[in-house]
Amino acid sequence: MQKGDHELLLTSTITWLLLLALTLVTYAAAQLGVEGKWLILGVLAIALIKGKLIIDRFMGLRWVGSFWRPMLDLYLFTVGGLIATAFLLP
Amino acid sequence: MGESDSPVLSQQKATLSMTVPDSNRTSCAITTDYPPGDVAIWIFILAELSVFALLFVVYAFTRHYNLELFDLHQQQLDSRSGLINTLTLITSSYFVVRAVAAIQYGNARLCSRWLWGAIALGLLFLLVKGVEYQHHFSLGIGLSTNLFYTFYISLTFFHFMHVIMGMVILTVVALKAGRGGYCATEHTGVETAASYWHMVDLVWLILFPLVYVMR
Amino acid sequence: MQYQSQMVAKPYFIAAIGLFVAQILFGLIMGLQYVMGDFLFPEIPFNVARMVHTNLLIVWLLFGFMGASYYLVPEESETELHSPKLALALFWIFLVAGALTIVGYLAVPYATLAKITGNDLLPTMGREFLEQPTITKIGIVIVALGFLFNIAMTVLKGRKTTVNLVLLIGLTGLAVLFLFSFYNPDNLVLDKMFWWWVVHLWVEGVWELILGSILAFVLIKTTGVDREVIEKWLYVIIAMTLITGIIGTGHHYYWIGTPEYWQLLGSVFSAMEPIPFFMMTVFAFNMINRRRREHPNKVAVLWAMGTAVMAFLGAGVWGFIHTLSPVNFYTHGSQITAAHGHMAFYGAYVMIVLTIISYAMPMMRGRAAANSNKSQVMEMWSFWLMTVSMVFITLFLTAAGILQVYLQRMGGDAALSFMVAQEKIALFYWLREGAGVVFLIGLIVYIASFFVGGKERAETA
Amino acid sequence: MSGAFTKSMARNIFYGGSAFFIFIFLALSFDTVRALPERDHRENITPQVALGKKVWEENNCIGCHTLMGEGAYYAPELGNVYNRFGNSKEAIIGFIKSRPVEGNPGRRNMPQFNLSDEELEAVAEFLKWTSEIDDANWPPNIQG
Repeated sequence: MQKGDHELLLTSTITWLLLLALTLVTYAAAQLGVEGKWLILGVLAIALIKGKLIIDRFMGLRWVGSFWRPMLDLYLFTVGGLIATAFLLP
Repeated sequence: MGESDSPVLSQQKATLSMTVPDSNRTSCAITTDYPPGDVAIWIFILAELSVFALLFVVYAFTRHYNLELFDLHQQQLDSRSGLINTLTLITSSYFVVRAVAAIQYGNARLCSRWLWGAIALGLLFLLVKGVEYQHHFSLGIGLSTNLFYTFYISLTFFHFMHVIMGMVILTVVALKAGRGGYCATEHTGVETAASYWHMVDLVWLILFPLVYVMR
Repeated sequence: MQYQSQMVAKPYFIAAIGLFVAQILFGLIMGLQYVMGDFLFPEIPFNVARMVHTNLLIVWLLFGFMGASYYLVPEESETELHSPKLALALFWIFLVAGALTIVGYLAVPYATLAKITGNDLLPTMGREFLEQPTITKIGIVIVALGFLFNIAMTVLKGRKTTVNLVLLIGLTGLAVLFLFSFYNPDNLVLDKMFWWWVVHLWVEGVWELILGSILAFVLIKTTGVDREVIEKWLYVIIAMTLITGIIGTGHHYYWIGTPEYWQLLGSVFSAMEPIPFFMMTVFAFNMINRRRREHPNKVAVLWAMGTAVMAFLGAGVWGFIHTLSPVNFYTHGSQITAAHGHMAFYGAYVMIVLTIISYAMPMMRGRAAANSNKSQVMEMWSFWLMTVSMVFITLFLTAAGILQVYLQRMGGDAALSFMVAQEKIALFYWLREGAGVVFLIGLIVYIASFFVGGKERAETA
Repeated sequence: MSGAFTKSMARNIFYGGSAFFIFIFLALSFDTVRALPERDHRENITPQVALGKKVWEENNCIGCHTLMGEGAYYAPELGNVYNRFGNSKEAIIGFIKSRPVEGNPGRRNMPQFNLSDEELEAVAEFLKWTSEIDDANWPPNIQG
């Protein structure tokens, strides 16, 4: 293992810790009984950021150009958007 | 693992026209058209993700029309086990990333060890979820109890089954890795299994806030 | 044709076409009864005509599947059929049993048929599509087992290709799932629930494997594309079929007394069912675009493309239209179902059988790889006549169905009764009957194409 | 390694995926069968209801009518006919009995099946039992 490899491992380790931290934020929000549509959407946004981290860093799609990465990004945005719509509906 | 780092690797890769050197995976800007692992698993992943997407969206809209029911029963869920399971799956996914990294340097034993670690965490997930189910079932709660539980059990059980499926795949790959079935130049199987496992994780990362937290 | 025993497929194909004609004639009778209620009453009541129409369809498609198997399995396995004699014997048993059953339907009242055939001993009759007397059902099982044995022995002894394996899995599934037709409990809900294990898991499950493997075979032969590529996609497509289709059974469990969670699961999974059909369309066109040679049998390629497109439209699109439970609540059991049924069966199963017949028949009739141009042009005419008229049948039935739902199921207290609503939409039934006549003309042209240009040779053999 | 798309992986997904979904389907079917008694009121399936179902089948009623939306679309839905006929078995029996042998000219006709009184009672009882199945409130209205 040389310099570049350590960099890669470091990236994935940081990603992992970031995911753990974001999860705890979500949980704390739940414990504090976060109310209100915008805060709830914050929780959703965190979920989508986590999803993006998984797709790019863990699944390794960050360097995949055509089709698969756009597909999964589209997936996150569509699902996230539709869920947000449902929660924002009056 | 740039080309300069692994001369043997890049030499072998250069002979395969379909593949793109792994050097792309460091921060240089060249991209590839192929995802890690076998394309067939990615078609499958896309199909599975679509099913979950439909379930999530239908959940969100059904909840909108049954707010009180959903809020009431959602509060009865044990969000601590949800938290533990999220942390478990994320860590397990991370282990799998390490396993892939290990085999890329040809360290099959390390790869297999990380995979077994991921499988053990999968088992922990099943255990925690199983205790949760046990609690529900002891109260006589089932798929037909009410609309919320129809969704809750459909979604989580379907995901639960995917965890089992993912563990089966990981086990097959871990055993093969332990036997030395993969090497630095040929480890599509490990990447294929890893991609599937990350998908299981990805689904849970949306499922957890949606079903346990958002109200 | 490389193996002599492939010839046993010929009588199967001829019988299939013969029964197809009868099926269409009875379809026209029913279509007329829709608008002239007393037509042929009481000699051939509607329920008898329908039973003949649907059962003939199933039987001739089975003849087609068996013929297809007898034709392609030896070629794929690179060995002669295990027992051509058994194949021929089963052909006659199946044909005679089928014919007797149809005669039974027409000659005596159904209740009498039930009595004669001993329905009391093991009541299985009188359920949609499974109207056959119990003894006929047993006969079907025996024929299916003999057929499977013959095919399996051939596959075991020869080369095992993906096409063969998938076909064998499909045929085994067909035979095994048919056994549920013997389960007929007093409890209507259980009866209906497991009835779908035959009907749905056939047409939206194992039959699609048969369809896929026949299509793959014809594509391998006519395009010259690498077998590895075609077989790979075959696996992906049938995987998608079963992934979506098995739990997709739930879209039949909305309103028959089964728990309401099926509305969620059935909707979600069956909404995905168009995907494998879409993949099949893309796959077929892709393979044909990547073809490495021009096969002289152009009309067989046309049928193959037609199958891919019409299966997607009929099974995929028209299925999706009414598969979501909130929609299905209104459309269930209306003419929309009939519209979907017609195009799906034609697009997926009728056309795949006609594809393999179109591909195999010229060779079995000693005409080298293809019929003469004259004959092919005529067959192409029949393709377009039948296909376009089927599109119109579907459109007219869809229009009738939308109106029916609107008049009969919406509008609260002002909703019309069934019979009144039927009278209001009679125009569309007339139009459907007209399209049906065109379909029959197409079928006649199809049969005529077998008898023209026999002396001429195909342009490029 | 990137760029692979192999037949063996496609095959594994076919076998694995199919087995997976068959298993889930069987589990759901098991749950359904367990949940049914509360919905189908099987305690009310008397020998008479069972006979009624047999009469229904042996005269191929499904060849014209739908029952809970399944069957042919030539004649009215019968899953709720008991309610449509004013919760009356007599009305059902009277209707079946009164079909003219030669039919009404120009109209869709139901055959005269010459059922015995016992069979008529049974089929009416069967249709009554059917109307009481919990079928998620289908059809949308009384017209079926």
